[in-house]
Amino acid sequence: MCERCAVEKDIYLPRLATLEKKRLMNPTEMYLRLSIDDNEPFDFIPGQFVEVSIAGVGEAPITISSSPTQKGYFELVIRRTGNVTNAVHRMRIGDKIGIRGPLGKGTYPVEEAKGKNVVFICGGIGLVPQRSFINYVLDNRADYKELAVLLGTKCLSQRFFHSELDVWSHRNDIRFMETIDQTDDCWLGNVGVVTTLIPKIEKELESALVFICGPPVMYKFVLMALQEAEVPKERIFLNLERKMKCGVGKCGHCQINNYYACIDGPVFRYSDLRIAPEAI
Amino acid sequence: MRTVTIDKNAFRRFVDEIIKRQRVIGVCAKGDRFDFEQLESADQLRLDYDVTLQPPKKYFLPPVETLLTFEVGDGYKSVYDDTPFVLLGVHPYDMVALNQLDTLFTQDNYDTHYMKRRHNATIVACDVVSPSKNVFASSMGTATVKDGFDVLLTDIGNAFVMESGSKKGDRFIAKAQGAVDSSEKDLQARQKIQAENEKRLNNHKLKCEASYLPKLLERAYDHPVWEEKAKTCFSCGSCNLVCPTCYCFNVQDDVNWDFISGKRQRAWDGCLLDGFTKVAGEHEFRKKRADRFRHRLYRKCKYVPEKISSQIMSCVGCGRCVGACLPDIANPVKVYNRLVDDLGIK
Amino acid sequence: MHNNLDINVHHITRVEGHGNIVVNVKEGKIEKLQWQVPEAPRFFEAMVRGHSYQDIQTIVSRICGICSITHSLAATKAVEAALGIKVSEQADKLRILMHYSEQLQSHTLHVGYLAAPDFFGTPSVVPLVARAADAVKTIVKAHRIANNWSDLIAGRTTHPVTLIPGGLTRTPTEKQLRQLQQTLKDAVPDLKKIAEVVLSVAANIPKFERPTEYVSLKQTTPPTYTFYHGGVTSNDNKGAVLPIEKWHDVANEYMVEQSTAKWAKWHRDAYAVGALARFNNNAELLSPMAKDAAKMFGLQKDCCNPYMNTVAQLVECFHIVETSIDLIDQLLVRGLKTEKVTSSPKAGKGAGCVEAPRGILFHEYEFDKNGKCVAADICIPTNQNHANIQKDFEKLLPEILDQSEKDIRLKLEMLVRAYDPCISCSTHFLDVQFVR
Amino acid sequence: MDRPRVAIFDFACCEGCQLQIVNLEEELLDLIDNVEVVEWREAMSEQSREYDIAIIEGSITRPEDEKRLEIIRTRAKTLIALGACATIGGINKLKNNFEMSDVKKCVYGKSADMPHLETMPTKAVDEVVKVDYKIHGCPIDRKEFTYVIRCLLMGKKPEIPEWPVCVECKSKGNPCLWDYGQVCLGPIIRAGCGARCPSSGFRCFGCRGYIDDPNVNGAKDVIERYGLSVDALKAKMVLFGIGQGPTNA
Ligand SMILES: Cc1cc2nc3c(=O)[nH]c(=O)nc-3n(C[C@H](O)[C@H](O)[C@H](O)COP(=O)(O)OP(=O)(O)OC[C@H]3O[C@@H](n4cnc5c(N)ncnc54)[C@H](O)[C@@H]3O)c2cc1C
Ligand code: SF4
Ligand code: SF4
Ligand code: SF4
Repeated sequence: MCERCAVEKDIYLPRLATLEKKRLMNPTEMYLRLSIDDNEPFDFIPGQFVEVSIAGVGEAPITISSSPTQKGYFELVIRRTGNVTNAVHRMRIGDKIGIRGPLGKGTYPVEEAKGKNVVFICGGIGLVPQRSFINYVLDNRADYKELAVLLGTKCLSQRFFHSELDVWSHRNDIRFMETIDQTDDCWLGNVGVVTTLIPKIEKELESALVFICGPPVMYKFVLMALQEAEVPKERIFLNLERKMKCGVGKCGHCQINNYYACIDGPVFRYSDLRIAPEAI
Repeated sequence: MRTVTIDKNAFRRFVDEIIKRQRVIGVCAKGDRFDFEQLESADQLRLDYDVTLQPPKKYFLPPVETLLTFEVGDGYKSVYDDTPFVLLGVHPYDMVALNQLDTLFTQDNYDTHYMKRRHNATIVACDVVSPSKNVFASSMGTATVKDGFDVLLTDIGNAFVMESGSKKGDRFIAKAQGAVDSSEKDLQARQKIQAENEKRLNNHKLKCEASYLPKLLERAYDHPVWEEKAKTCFSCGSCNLVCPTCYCFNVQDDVNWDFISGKRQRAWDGCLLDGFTKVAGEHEFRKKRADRFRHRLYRKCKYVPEKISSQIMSCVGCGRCVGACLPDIANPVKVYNRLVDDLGIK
Repeated sequence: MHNNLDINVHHITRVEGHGNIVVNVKEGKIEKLQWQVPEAPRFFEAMVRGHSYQDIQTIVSRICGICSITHSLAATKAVEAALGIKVSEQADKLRILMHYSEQLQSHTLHVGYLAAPDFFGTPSVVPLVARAADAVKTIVKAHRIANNWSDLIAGRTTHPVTLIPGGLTRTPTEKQLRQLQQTLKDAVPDLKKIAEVVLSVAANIPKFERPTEYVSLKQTTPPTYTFYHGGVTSNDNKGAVLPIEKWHDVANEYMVEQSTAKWAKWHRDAYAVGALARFNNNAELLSPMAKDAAKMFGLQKDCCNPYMNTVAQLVECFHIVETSIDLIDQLLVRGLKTEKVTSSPKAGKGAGCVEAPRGILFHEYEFDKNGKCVAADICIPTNQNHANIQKDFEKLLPEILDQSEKDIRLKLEMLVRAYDPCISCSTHFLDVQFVR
Repeated sequence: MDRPRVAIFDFACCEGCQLQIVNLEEELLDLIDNVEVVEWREAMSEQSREYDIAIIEGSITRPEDEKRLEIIRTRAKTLIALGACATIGGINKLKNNFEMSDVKKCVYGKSADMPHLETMPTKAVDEVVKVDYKIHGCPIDRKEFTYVIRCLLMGKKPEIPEWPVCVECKSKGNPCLWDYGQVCLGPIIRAGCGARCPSSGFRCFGCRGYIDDPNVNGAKDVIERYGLSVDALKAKMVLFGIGQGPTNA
């Protein structure tokens, strides 16, 4: 047998994690807190994801939502959309869940952003992956300059992380702004799509690194608005979601032109995507 | 590493000897075509074949393969296929394809499932005797092969020249009764055959150097040829499935009737198939046939070669997709030549 | 003796297709006693019109899932007769081998899964698993062997895909045939075991007799216990054999007042087809093991107990296996060749006939010069048995009227099931009334 | 796990699909361990009105069948259409090429007008009631059947191929039958059968129905290239496909 085969781990083999906490945050999103069973390291950089594996059902790529500054466990937020995600929602505290990862080499530029303004633009569940870096910045607040978070939600019933958002909106070291797409009687805040908030953060946008994550339709409009605000492509980062079957750069499903979302991403620098028309 | 000559009868006896000890897969006739099959006797072996129906990749990335088994709540176990085997009669272009897959399955993340099979194989490549109807390996620079194989056979008339390409190949050759070190004359005969093959495996002629294709494609993204060709594309994936360098796969779980144990399998997939990029919420990133059609031809001659920094394209010119495509649109040469005609070489 | 009895078995179970039994006894007098078939008619003879001679067997195979190979063979033979297409000896032998596989499939299914529960007094084969696990396992094994055998020669277990006018699309390899032969040899002890189990409950087979005309194929050159070649005969026909083109003279379809389905008659007012008919007409040609099996059960020529049809099927299983082992030898000795099959359209009319597991089956087609079907006529075994079932009922019921309602019901149902009716394939029906 | 109650019903069909369930052999016992079969006329005498899953075999060809099916639908939580007759109307739909009066006269002659011979143009099950899952094929594939049942028991949506038969045919290494002069429907028919027919040297005649988005342009082009008439292809497509979109294209 070949030496390398003897030492290399099976990249398709999940390790086990225990479900420690779960909470339904709105009708479709479930918050989960997990800890890895084995003693091998589980170190990750914001933006990395794991393949959540339910035996007999399959796997789904899910970005780690907690910050690496929180040790001993990690958090996921999972929207119920199909087989795997439904099965995760049915899991009970103490159950074992398969985890592969952390995966993804295209992470948030934690180091590069140091000393700069950082702006997060999130659409709906797009908050979940960005939250890892947002909390990382908050935990290392002195390393970064201005911090702004824009969040657009489709309707009030889909809003989540209420208390966390509440804290953010009361802290003065973070500029947090929120809008709801459709009017709702008991909503007193902004109404409209998330792009309407962009002109309001002109100051923060200056020399900032901007991070975008949301549903496929959102990217085009946010990028247009950023272009208007003259943010150069080198400073824009997109968190892209694609179908994935392996998460390790083999199965081909997540390919965006020449890139693999799983290994080259899921976080991409916009200027690198020039030759990837399929990205947006 | 040695190069020997063995006469054809001795070679047949040699193959029969190996069959007694090991699993030997070789090229056999299948109706009026050829394919790799497990040999029961050396008489079945047809090294004069034109092209096999399926590329040899299936012995390393099988059409369906169990990756792991599981017991609910009790974790997962890797499943490996550990039987050594000899793969006899791989044509140079297919060998080049395997070399590329080797890189792809070890790059970034090391795929132990593919690689264990790879290491269990002794690959005996062989120079082409009868070019197939659609082969264009000469255009792609894959009509002959210099490395990757354990042994390379060349039919020089009444004998084979056998060159070892690895330690495994050395051991293989050492067992061949009646093999003698090749004479200068034999080597020259071989040289002549290979030189001829480099020109003659060219039933579709590419109008530019193969290494120029990535550059050409850089300018061709919005060319009308994609829409034009894809109009009649069935999205049947045949072009993907017969290709020696296509390696995309799907993964699926199934449980046993105890609903506790089960397995996770991967199966060949194709980027031409509808739904290949479909995610929850019915969003599909390459929904249009033309987008998928273009993607394959970009993968072959831009994305993959760039990914593995290869001067050789990922279309190795076997011509299988040409014959497999019912509406006759899959021929890479026809598409690339059309682009050369329209866009010129810059 | 029942003075009043009302039995209404709506959609009799454990048969293929739908059939009803209606019994109405008032003050000791049988007012109504009917065997009805309310199956939804499917109009195959109309549907095939306009289709190419090459597609006929694909369509009519769907007449019946249990005897799909038989229907395909009968249709293909008819098409070949109509278009004057010749079949090679190898293809002919392979087809017979294919046909045997379905006979074994169907017989083991009927004996093991559908009829056995009656002998053991259970409502289905499921509880039998607990009662006679070993026997059920053996049946399952034999059934699987038959299915794999069909897969190999016919391309599928049900609805064959290797049959085309002129031959077969594919020839199995010698290795595959040799393996099949070994499997069949190994299956013999299993068959014996099944026979012993059935023998152990044979006392539950009702003793009932009614002199009956039995119609089946008969092959004289060479003399063969045939399922595939030959002409039509009956025990009333004094050994004469009718060519199959004359099948309309045999299956005289007629109507009677109380009737629910089209009936058929030849020399008498009803006749029976099936394993017992074949046995009664050809028993001396059975293979040695089959003869032994018949002896085990005391089954002899001229048996006219319809319940014994199940036993005759069991006997045939031995014949099928033994004969197939031999047939494979014949194929292997000749050496298997890949045959290229071609055929071209032409106008013509032709009939094809084979024995379905449940009796003789006739197909007839007419084609125009483009090979498009213009007319079809199909006569299936179950239809030929309907009248005979009714006649059996009429003799049986008075004989058992003193038994409990449960027993009467069971005996009537068992009788229907003994004919192994495949009602879904029934192509013609008449006057069905629902008694609710 | 609670064993769901399953009832199997048949309408106009050859019952070959039910036979495939019997043909599961030993696996049938696994099935029965996990579900409670409360009604299955072909194999057992028990009958029931209470069930969670109804499996429907056969197509709908009489008004009274429509009523019976509607009642079954109201009783069942999940309804599965089993086999081509149920999923796409199957071979029975060939009847729809003709006037019903003509069909009856052709088969029954003088007796054609008898009331019990009433027949209507064939419908697939989903043309009458809502169908939750379809198990395709004529007959169904046993492996796929058990896979779907296991998925249902796990509360998982089965992954039924969206791709055409050619994928499986090519995976098996078959030479394409078009090269041998056969009109094979593989490129437009849903996979899942393991390309059984082409693997036996017989063209795919489409028993699993069309894929979601078959390319009619491609089909036309291929016909021309192979020197065939559109009628020739239509005749083949019509075997199992009548009433589906591309047939009339
Ligand atoms: C890098 C990355 C990070 C993600 N992070 C999150 C997250 O934090 N929270 C969250 O709720 N969702 C996240 N998603 C989306 C999530 O992976 C899908 O919703 C999920 O895979 C759906 O799987 P399913 O089995 O429930 O659905 P099904 O529709 O039953 O899935 C079928 C198959 O399609 C694939 N698939 C379907 N939709 C997607 C999709 N949108 N992305 C990738 N593969 C898909 C799955 O791999 C699955 O095997 C992320 C996706 C990616 C690519
Ligand atoms: S083989 Fe031809 S028709 Fe099929 S997907 Fe490829 S390009 Fe399209
Ligand atoms: S793209 Fe076609 S010609 Fe090129 S390697 Fe693949 S199958 Fe062969
Ligand atoms: S034989 Fe049929 S299914 Fe197979 S590749 Fe050809 S067209 Fe497709």
